[in-house]
Parts: sequence; C-alpha cells; structure tokens
Amino acid sequence: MISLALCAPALAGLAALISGKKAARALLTGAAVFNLALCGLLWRFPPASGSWFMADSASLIFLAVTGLLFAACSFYARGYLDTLSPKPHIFSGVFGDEPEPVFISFLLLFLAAMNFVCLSRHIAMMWVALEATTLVSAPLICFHRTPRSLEAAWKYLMICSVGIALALLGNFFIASAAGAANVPMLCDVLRDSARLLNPLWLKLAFVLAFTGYGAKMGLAPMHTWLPDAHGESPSPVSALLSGALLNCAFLSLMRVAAVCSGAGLGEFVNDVFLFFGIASVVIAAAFMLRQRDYKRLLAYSSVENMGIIAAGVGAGTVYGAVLQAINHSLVKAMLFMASGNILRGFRTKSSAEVGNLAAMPFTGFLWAAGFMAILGLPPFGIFVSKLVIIKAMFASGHGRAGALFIFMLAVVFAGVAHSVMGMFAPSGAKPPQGRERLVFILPAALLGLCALATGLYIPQWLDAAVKSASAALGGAW
Amino acid sequence: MGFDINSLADFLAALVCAPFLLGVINRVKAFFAGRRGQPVLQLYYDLGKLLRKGAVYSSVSGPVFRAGPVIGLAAVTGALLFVPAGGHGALLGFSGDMILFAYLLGLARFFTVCAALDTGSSFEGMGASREAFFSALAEPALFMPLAVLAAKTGEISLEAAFRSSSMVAGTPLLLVAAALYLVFLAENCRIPLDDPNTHLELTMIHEVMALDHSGPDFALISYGAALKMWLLGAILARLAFPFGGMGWAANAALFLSAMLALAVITGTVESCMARLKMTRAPAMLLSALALGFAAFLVA
Amino acid sequence: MDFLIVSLMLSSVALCATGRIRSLVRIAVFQGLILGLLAVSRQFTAQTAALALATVAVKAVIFPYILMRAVEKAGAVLEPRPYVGYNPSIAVCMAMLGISAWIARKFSPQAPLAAAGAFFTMFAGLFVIISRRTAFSQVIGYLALEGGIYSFGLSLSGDTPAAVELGLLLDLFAAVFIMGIMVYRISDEFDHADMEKISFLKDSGDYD
Amino acid sequence: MNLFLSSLVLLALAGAVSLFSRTVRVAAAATVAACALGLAGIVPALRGNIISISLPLHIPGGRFYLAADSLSALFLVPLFLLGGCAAVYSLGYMQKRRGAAFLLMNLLTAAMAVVFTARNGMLFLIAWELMAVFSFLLVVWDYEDSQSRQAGWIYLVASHLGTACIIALFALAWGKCGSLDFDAFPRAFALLPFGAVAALTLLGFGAKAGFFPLHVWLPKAHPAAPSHISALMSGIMIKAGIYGILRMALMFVPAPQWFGWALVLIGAASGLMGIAFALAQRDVKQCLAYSSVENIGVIALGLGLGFVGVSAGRKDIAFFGFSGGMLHVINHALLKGLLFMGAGAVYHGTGTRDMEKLGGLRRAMPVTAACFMAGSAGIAAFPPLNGFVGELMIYMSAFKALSVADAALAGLAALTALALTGGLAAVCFARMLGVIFLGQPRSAPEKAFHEAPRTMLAPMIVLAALCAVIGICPVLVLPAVFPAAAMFCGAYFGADAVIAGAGIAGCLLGILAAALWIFRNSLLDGRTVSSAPTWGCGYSAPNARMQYTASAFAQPVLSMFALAPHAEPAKELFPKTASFHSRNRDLAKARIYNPLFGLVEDKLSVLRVIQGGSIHAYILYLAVALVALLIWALI
Repeated sequence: MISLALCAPALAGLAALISGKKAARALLTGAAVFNLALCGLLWRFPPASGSWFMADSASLIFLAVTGLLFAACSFYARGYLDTLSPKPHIFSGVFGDEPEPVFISFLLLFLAAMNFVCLSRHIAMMWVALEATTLVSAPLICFHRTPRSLEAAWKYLMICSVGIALALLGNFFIASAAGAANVPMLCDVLRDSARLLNPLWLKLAFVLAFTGYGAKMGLAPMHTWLPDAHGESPSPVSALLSGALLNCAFLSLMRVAAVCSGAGLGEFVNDVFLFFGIASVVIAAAFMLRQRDYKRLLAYSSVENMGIIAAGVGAGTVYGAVLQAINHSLVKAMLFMASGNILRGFRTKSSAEVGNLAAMPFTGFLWAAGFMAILGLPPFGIFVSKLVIIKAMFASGHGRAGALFIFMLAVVFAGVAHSVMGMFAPSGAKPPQGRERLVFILPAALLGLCALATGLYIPQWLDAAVKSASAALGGAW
Repeated sequence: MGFDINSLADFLAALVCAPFLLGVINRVKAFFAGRRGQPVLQLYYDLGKLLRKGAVYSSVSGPVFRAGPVIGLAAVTGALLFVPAGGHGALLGFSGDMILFAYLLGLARFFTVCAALDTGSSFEGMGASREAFFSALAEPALFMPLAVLAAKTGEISLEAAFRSSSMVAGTPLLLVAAALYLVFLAENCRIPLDDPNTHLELTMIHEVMALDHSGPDFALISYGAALKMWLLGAILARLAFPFGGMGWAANAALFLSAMLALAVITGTVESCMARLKMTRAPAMLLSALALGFAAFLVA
Repeated sequence: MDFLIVSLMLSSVALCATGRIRSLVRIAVFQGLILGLLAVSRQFTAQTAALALATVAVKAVIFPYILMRAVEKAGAVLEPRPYVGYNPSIAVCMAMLGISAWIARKFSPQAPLAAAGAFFTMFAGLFVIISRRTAFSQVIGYLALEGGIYSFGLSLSGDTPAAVELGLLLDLFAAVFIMGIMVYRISDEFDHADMEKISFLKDSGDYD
Repeated sequence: MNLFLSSLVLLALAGAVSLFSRTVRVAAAATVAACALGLAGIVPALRGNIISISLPLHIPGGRFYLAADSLSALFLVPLFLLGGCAAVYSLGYMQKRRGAAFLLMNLLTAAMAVVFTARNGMLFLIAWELMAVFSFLLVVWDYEDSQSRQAGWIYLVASHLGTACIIALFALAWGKCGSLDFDAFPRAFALLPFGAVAALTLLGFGAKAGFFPLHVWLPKAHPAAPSHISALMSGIMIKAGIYGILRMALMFVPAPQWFGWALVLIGAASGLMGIAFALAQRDVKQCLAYSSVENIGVIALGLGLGFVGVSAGRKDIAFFGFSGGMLHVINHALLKGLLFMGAGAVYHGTGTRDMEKLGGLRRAMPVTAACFMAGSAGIAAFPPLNGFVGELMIYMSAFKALSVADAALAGLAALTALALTGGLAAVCFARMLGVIFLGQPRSAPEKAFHEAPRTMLAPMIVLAALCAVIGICPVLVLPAVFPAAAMFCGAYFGADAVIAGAGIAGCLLGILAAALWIFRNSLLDGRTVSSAPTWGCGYSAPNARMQYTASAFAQPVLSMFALAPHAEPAKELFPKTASFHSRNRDLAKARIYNPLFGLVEDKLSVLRVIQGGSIHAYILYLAVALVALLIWALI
C-alpha cells in the first residue's frame, strides 16, 4: 500500500515526460486524485510499518496535507498552463517557457519525493528523499526562464544542497552512534532506544541536522533563499513549496529532534528551537514591514510562520506546532493562488502599483480572507494554534520570549495590514477586464474553507491524530 | 427637611429683598465716588417698568433665545430652595444637594450662553465664550469650599452641613470664606472680574449676554442675577455668623444685617479695585481653588 | 588507507589554491578517483566495488563533461578575482586543518586521521563555495563538500545498507546533473557566471 | 438563556436576509424584533439569577460557555437598545451597499452580545476579535477616501495591540490553571504576580476603552464610520473595555489600594485631556469621539473610587462609586448614541461635518436641533436629564471619601477632575450646540439643508425620551445598576434617598420653568412684539461670517491647554497676507506613538541588510549559524 503511494506519482511523472500536452494534463489531475484517494485509504486502514517505510500518525497528517494541496494545485495548474500563450511570457522577455510536459512531470516527481519523505522510516532514506525534493523543485522554480527566476533557482539549489550536505554529516553521526549500540537506523526504533546512544554524537548530529533541515525549512538565518525562490516561481509551484515542502523539512527535523530529546538532550533541543524560532519571527518582521512585492511578502510570512512553529516546539508544545503547520499550509497555498490571480490581472508584482482590487471581487475576497487568516484573526485556525503556542511559552517559563514574540506578531500585523489595505485602495492602476475563471477561484476557496473549519471545529479524529503525532515526534501535549 | 413656616418665610423674604442688595452696592459705590447715587430701590423700579413693556426679538433668534431667561431664573430659584437662606433650615434638602446646587447654577449659565449664541451677533458670542471659560473655572472653585464643608461635617447636604455642630472654625473658616467670596465676585460679575455697568460691548462679559434681551425677558434675567447674588451671599453669611438658638425674628434680623454688611463690603471692594486684565482673570479663579485646597488641607 | 586520506587532504588544499576552472575540474576528478579507491580499500566486497565504480563514473567522467560543456559555452574563462586571494586562502586552509584535527581528536579518538581528513575536505569545499565568485567553482566546492562527508561516512559508520548507498549516489548524480544544466543555462543567459553581478533579488535598503 | 441565543441567531439571519432582499426594511424590522427578544432574554439576569448555557467547542481550551449575570445584563441593556435604534436609523442614512452594511452591523451587535456573556477565554477572544474585525470593515466603509483607510488601519492596529495584551493575560492564566474558563481564572490570578495581571488588564482592555494614552485610535476611527455605527461603537463598544476590566476585577478581588488609585488617575487624565482635545476639534464627529474619551474618564473615576472604597473598607463609598460608574455607562451609551445620530442627521442634511461651515440649522432641522440640545444638556450632566444622576453618584462617592483618612486624597483628586471636566464639558457642548444649530448659517443658503427623514428622527426621539425619563425618575434604571454594583461591594441601601432627591429636584425644576414660561407669555400676549435685526453695536454691514466660530469660542479655554488655534501674524509693514488655521494635532499621538513606531522601524530596518542578494553572503550565514550552534553545543 505504501509503496503504491510512492510509485504511482513517480510513474505518472515519468509517463508525463514522454506524452503529449493533453495526456500530460490528464495524468497530472489523475495522479493527484489517485494520491488523495490513497491518503484517504491510508487514514482508514493504517498499514503496518515496513522495513523502509512506515505510516505513523505524523507522516499520515503531513501526507494528507501534501496530497490535498497537490490536488488543489494541480487543478489550478491546469488553468495556469492554459493562460501561458505559446508566445513567450510577457515579462520574461526573450525567453520561452519550458515545454509543458516537462513541467508536469517535474510536478509529479515533486509529489513523489514529498510522499517519500513523509513515509520514509529509515533516517538516511529520509535524507535522500529530501535531497530529491530539492533537486526536483529547482527546475520548477525557473519554469519561466526569466533571469530573476534563474538566479532564484540557483540560490535555492546551492543553499539547500549545502545545507542538506551538512544534514548528511549529521546522519552519519547518528549512524555511527547507532552502529556503536547496534540499533537499526529506523526513526521509531531509534527514538525508543535513544538512551543507549552516545549523547555527545547525538548532540552534534542534532546541530548539523538543525542547520541542514533548518535551511530547507526556512528558519533564519538560513532562510535567505526562500523569499527569492517563492517570490519568483510560478504560483502553483510556490504554493506547493510553501505549503508542502516546508512541512516535509519540518517533519524530518522533528524525527531527528525526537531521537535527541529521547536521549535526554530535550533541554538543549528546545532552547535551540525557541531561539531560532524567535529569531526567524524577528527577521521576517523586519522584512515584512516595508515590503513592496506582495509575493515576497507571502514568502517572508512563510519564514515567520516556520519561526512560530519552531518556537512552538521550543516552548514544548509539538501539538501546537503541528496544528500551526497544518493551518499555515492551507492558508499559504490559498494566498499564493490568489496572488497568482492578482499577478495575472495586474501584470505587476509591486503591491504599490496594484489598486482597486475590488474590481476582481472573488480574488479580492480570497486575498482579504487569506490575510485575515495568516495574521491570526479568530475565525481561522492559525489564531487557535498561535494561542496554544503562546500559552505553552508562558507555561514553560519563557515569559520574556513570549512578550517579544507577541510584540513581533503585532508589528507584522501592522506592516502587512498597511500594505494589503493599500492594494484595495482605488489608485491609478487599471483594473483587469474579463470575468475570473472558476478554475482559479475554486481550489483556493476550498483551501480557505478548510482553514476556516480548523478554526471553528477540530474533528475528533484529527485531534487524536495530531496528539499521537506530537507524541511520536517526542513532544508533550 | 423641616418644611416649617420659618424656612418658608425666609424663602419669601429672600425673593422679596434680593434686588435690594444691588441697590445698596450701587449706593456704596456712589458714596465712594462722592455722588448721591441712584435710589436704593432703583432695581425694583426697573423690574416694574420692564415687566410692563413689550419685547423686540432679533429675527435671527429662535425658541432657545426665548427659553434662556426663563430656565435661567427657574434654575436659580430651584437652587434657592436648597439654601438655608434665613436663620433656619432650607425648604428642601437631601443628602447630595450640594452637587445639585452647583449644577443648577451650571444649568443657568449653560442656557444663558446658548441664548447669547442664538442671537448670532459677534459681541454676544464673545461674551458667551468668556462666560463659558470663567464658569468652567468657577465650577471647581465653587466645589472646593463645599467639599471642605462636607469633609468637616460629614454631611453632603447644605442644610444639614450648616446645622451640624462640627462646623468649620478658625483659620480654615477664614480660607473657606475667602474662597467663597472670590467665587461670589466671579459669579455675580463684580469689578475685579467683570464691570457690571460698562457700556463698551467688547469689555462686558455678563452684561453682553443680556444685550439683545428686552422687556420681560430682561426683567427675568436681572432678577435672576439678583437672586443668584442673594443665594451666594446667604451661604457666605451663614458661614461667617453661626446662627441658631434665637427666635425667628432675631435670626432674621441678624441674617439681614449680615447680608447688608456683605453688600457694603462688596461695594467698597468694587470702588477701590480696578478691573483685572482679561488674561489675569483665570489667575483669580485658580487662586480661589488654591484657597479651597489650603482650607481642605488645614481642616 | 592513510595515504589515500592524505592525498585527499592535499587535493583539497590544491582546490583552495588554484583559480583556473580547468585545473579545478582536474582536481575534482582526482578527488573522485581517491574516493572510489577509499571505498574499495576499506573492505573489498562485490557490493562496495560496484559502488566505487559508480562513484568514479559519476565524479570523474560525467561531471567534468557537463561542466566543460558549460565552460566552453560561457567562453570567458578568466576567473574574476575571488573574495579571498589565493595566498591568504592557503593560510585559511592551514587554520581549517588545525580545527578539523582538533574536532577529529575530540570526536573519534579511534580513527583521528580519517575524521580529520573528512572534516578538512568538507571545510575546504565550504570555503571554496563562499570565497569563489563564479558558479563553476561553487559547483566544484559543493562536490568537494559532498566528497568530504562521504569519506567521513565511509571511515566512521558501520556498513550502511546498499540501498542507502545507492540512494546517496543517485542523489549526488542528480545534483550534479541539475547543477550542470543550471550553470549551463546561467552562462547562456548572462554570458558570464560571476554570481557577484547576478544579484538582482534583494530587499536591502534601496527604497525608503 | 435560549431566548438570548435565539435573538443572536435572529440578528445574524436578519443580516443575511438584508444581503439578498432589495428592501432593507424587512431586515430592520427583524433586527428590532431580535433586539427586543434579547432584552426579554436578559430580564431574569437583571433580577440577579444567572442564566447560562455550556456546549463543547472542539478547539483546544475552548468551550461554548455563555452566562449572563447582572454585570453582563448591565451592558446588554444599552447594547440591545442602541442596536435596535441604529437598525432603524440606518434605513434613512445609508445610501450605497445597504445590505452589506446591515449584515455587518447585525454581526457586530451579535459579537458584542457574545463578548458580554462569554465565560470561556477562547470564546471571549474569538468574539472580541470578530467585534474588532466587523467594526474595522465598517470604519473603512467608504474606502475611496484615504482618510478613512488611514483611520481604519490605525484602528485595526490599536485594537490588535490591545488584544495582544489580553491574549498574553489569558495565556498566562491558561498556563497556570490549565483551563481557559473564567471560573478557573481566580485560581490562576492568585498564583500570578498581581502587578502583571493588573497591568495587562489595564493595558489590554484600556486600549479598547480608550484610556488617555491609549485613546489615539478613537477620534480617528469613530468619525470615519457611518454615524449609526459610530453611535454603536462609541456607545457600547468602548464599554466592552470597561466590562473587561470589571470582569477581571471580579477575579482578583480584593484588589490592592493602588489599583483603585490607578483607575482614578487614568480617569482624571482621560477626562481632562479628552475634553481639552474635544474643544480643539472642528469636525463634529471628532469632537464627539473625544468627548467619549472624556466620558470613559468619568466612568473610570467612578470605578476607581469604587475600588478605593472597597480597599478602604467603606461600603458606602464603594457602592456609590461603582453604581455611579455603571449608571454613567448606560447614560453615556444613550446620550452618545443620540448625539452621534444627531451628527449623522446634520451630515445627511448638509453634507459636511466641519462646524465652521454650519450654523443656524435650527430653522432647517428643528427636530434634530431639539434632540441634539437634549443630548448636549444631558451629557453636560445638567439636572433634569440622566447625565446628572450618574455624575451625582460619583460626586457622592468622592465627597464621602473626603472624610476617610486614606481615601481623602483620591476623593479630592476625583472631585477636582470631575468638576473641571464637567465645567469644560458644558463649554464644549454649548459651543457645539450654539455653533451648529443656533445663530445664522455660516455658509450655503439655508434651503440647501433639509431635515432628516422620519426613519432617522424616530430613534433620536426615542433615545431623547429615554434620557429624560431616566433623568426624572432614575428608579427605572436602578434594577440594572444596583445588583451589578452589589457584586463588587455588597448591597447598600443609602443610595435610594439620593436618587429620589435628584428625581424630585428634576420635577421641581420642570414645574418652576413651566410656571415662569406661562407667566412670561401671559405678560407678552397683550403687548406689541416686533422683530428687528440683532443689535450690531452700530456696525454698518454685519454678515453671518462675523459670528463667533467654534475655534474662536474655544480659544480662551484652549490657551490654558497649549492647544489654541494657530494664527499667523502678518509680518510686513503693510500686511498683504495673514492666515489663520486651527490644526488639532493630537498631542498623545505626536509625542508618544509616532516616535515609538519610528524607533521600531529603524531598529528593524537595520536587519534588512541580511538580504543583500549575494549568494556568497547567504552561504556564509549558513556556515556562521553552524559554527555558532557547534559552540553552543560544546560549551
């Protein structure tokens, strides 16, 4: 069952490579729906964990989120590809685009790699999968082959590869520690028998893994590639990058952290998480205050939210962190899709030049609702998870950190509210003509509804799953 | 409460001989100036004349202009009910009537200011603005002595405060009396603050607000002013000369002589003091407030 | 075994010292060979031999071909001055060697030289990425970094299962392949590969 | 309780219906019915027995737990009254997008109702922020002009900062007692340091209430909203801050001495500064907004005296203080609602809110003028109307505190502040009444102004009538106030005499005035009554612009507060140009917030150099982070 979840998207990707445009699109949506169905099945009958792969609650949650996001993005991508007229893209100047099947195949491979990360049980195998996601997503970023997207892709590739190489060294440290105590390199086994491993090596392994996976996850100061990559890539890709990929990096980091906190290093692990979490929020706030490009604004908000998640783990509530990760993915994907619509309507990325957004009623509404969600206003889920994290921070005695955290969130709120309101103001910008197509609105609206749902009513099964996931990742409730 | 005959008699006496005070003050000023001065009962004659005349209303003004004098007088008479004007208790009294007393005076001022604004003339506007400014300062200045009374006697009703035994005495009494006297001068637009018989509109404060009133309205206003003077004078008198014990006639006589003395003092003050510069006027009111504070701290 | 590790370290020092692209590529090929030999010399089984052969194939054959194609395309072979001059970078190498020796002694007392060699190659790779300006040298730096970590894995950890080994290799190959295409496209687009000039995406203070 | 819940549901439904149906009249009727239902629902709570409902809410720490005790009922009464009046008012007032406006207003009312009855932290916060969001959407109603957008932004940020403090407070309590229910909070507050809890409460709820240093958003946000919404906001929403403080105070009773003192000082500051700024305003609604700050100051004075009384052990001081403050909550809600609707009618009729351009509207809009006068007299706290009763109670508390040793100074401070504020309020509202409605019109000819339609006048008349009735026989509103005050300091029965006295005085005044009015008319009917132009002291060509303007009227008072309008003296010998402009810069904003925000931005922009664009720097950061972590791990 699990291997099916991995091979199906990979095979579809390869098939798409060689098939025509029409067939490739069919493959894309088909594979997406199939993947979603498979996630449902895995939830209903969780399979036993094999030697290489397992489906514990944490991986199931992130698998489901990735599947949902990918399904939404695949429908969005169909519409997106229609709009790409054969002639070169307007502002990409001389350059044409990648052939469409290549784009679709890389998307499907990207899905396969992410599934691989979620389901993998062997730590080194997880590393391989994460490296694969980087490599597969780099060409996706420079799909439009504009000079800026090339630069962004290169930076993304270089920084993440170097980071992940360090993580590989961390893996080897764990391997040597496990080898000494002849414990197999499997996440859950390692976590349970973490006591036997040499703590010094584990500490070093955690440091390296934190730097490596932290770079992939976008924690400051390793986040520098994220605004460029998410700002320049096409909107369905940046939605997936922000929504799904950051979660996978977070999952793998938590697997390693679970092993270390199991071995009694919990104190050190939490302090590192808290420090870098708060640092990310502060640095993201600095860039969101005067940000003029709304896609980069969304990217920095991803950095901020990853900071919140890391701070949540540092404060001791992995439950809050996982909840925040879920909510963030849903809302961020919706926002990136909406930003894609705005980009297509107004042909500009600078929020100053975008005006009277009410001329695009649906996108305008989604944009406003999305930002209300991402800034943590109540009806949406992020408010709940933020409150849980703040409570944990105060309960675990980090009073001052909590105060700084809340102040920085308020600063971010002020900066973002100002630029978003500016986009609704009637200014000189000529509003786009023509009706907004359903294919661009429906996926985003569905994700928005999910985010609203988690804010008002967390179903029993989801609550139980998140609790067991947080236990699996070594955190208290 | 003691709704007895004596306090009713005092109330009626107050209504009758309120204008008499103004006459005395004018005579004293005339005496200082070496003139014979107008007859003491001049204000009665004016009132009688005005009440028999018709009225000329400005085309601009409306119902507020006409209601101003009426509500002004009603408020002042209402306030009189609560003041132990004669030698005995006030007609009415409930715990908290000090505040009602101050706010009734405030209501009278509020409506005179609105009436002035309704005429739409720049001079009445100027008078209204200055009157509003001084009344804003006079209000705390009036409250402070009352607060001292309440603090000393523990009673918040005027009538009860004056009847209670632990009355203010000694230096605090002096300070309270001084503060009240300053408020008395400010409220009744006597010389140091405002000149009652100036003819240059730009310098008037209280008079200019009655500039456009004529006939019965003007009568009501001037009678109201006289009544207000009697009111504040009564409090000062009761404060300065502790009454009680004697029969109604003796008390009344003593009280009347006290009021007369007060009028003479005011007359002398007016004749030998020049008018304060407009910007110095708030200083006087704030000094009244300071005196009140001092009294409070000393008591 | 020690001879191989020492030659690996020497090649890393050479890496930091040379400037021209062609010599850099030659050093990278040399390192690939050494790694292959290192894998084989640890324990000679059919599995390790096959893997070593594959590593050599990737690092010594495929990668130079891709990179040289990109260099011809770019044309301008002159390497712009790096941030840290060639001579001072050798001094930096010495410092890095000291640090890696200290770390190795602290962490793996039983095989200090192997750990020191691995750490040093890794630090050298990192240094090349940071200090050189063109994309080509950055790719080579990444390869050296990867090689250092791989050699550490070989010397320290126990027998990693074949599937993991293969996975690592596959990733390396894909990384090299993608980077090669990317570099080719950058040099085609900007007709130079100096990353110093290609830095349009920034947020720092040019506006209010 | 289900009556109350059904009213909330009906409110939301009425809003939804208005969205789609063309005529909003149906929705207005439904809203009024819902408000009536709500009022009926809380009658049992008024009588003191708590009605509550508790359902599971599937979010961490959340529970749908509503309960209305007498304190909540006190705040719900004006909410439903004003909610109904605002619904009727908006029929005439709103022109564009009426359906959406109706939906938002109803949701705002429902959110406020939930805020006043929520007994669970999570539910409270959700309702609190929803209230802020709905009112924000209404503040930026005409988002065309940048002024209201700027006001909206400031409002959103200020309310969010306030909520941040409340979130911190609830998180602290949740951490300590493991549950977000208000019933568990007393245990948590006992463990927490009192200073922190009190500071967070005052900051968080004070920001929403508009205490002096935190009031900056109020005079910008309320005028930008449509008038019936600013009536709702000024009348009820800022009282949510007061409600929050009281609800939290119930939990950390007994509060130490300094808490009462803090409230008294805040009240004095808010009162004085509020009315001083109100006097400096030219825009009607901004003047009313600042006067809301002043009235919040008066309420804070009352509550402060209440807490001082509690800590001094004198039940009578405490009872008078609390009941005075709470009575003023209801009175101010009605009065400020009436005044804002009046201002809305003026804006609806004349199209401008600048007092300098208005004048003489008494002729064109007689009913609005009458209601506005009733409102101004009431809010300046003059006897016959309800404002006086509230302030009388606070004065009583201050007077009684004078004779108690340790409460004397607080009483004195409260007394002087209240007296000065009362005086200035009289000046401010005399000015507003005089400049807008009396005298001659200062700008366009009279016929251009038209009276507001009937649907706008009806709620104003209802509110004015309510004020008069409460003023004359305050015993009507006592069942809502006294049990709530008793929750803080136990029942005390001395207050009924005072209230009865005030009522009698009001009637007496009325009778006297009527008698004099009849006397005056009887005198005049026999005589010749002629009309002539106002006496201009012989000036040859008087015109309407010579009348005293708003800033001129306030100039002497403002010169005391260094807020006087700025006149540019002509410099040349033969002056060609001279200018006069009255800018009303808000001192608090200019001196506290602009430098503060500037400081935050400079500090943060220092960090912006990180994203310098060069990949080498980026990887250097990575390496530096690694080395730092290594060092951290090894020490």
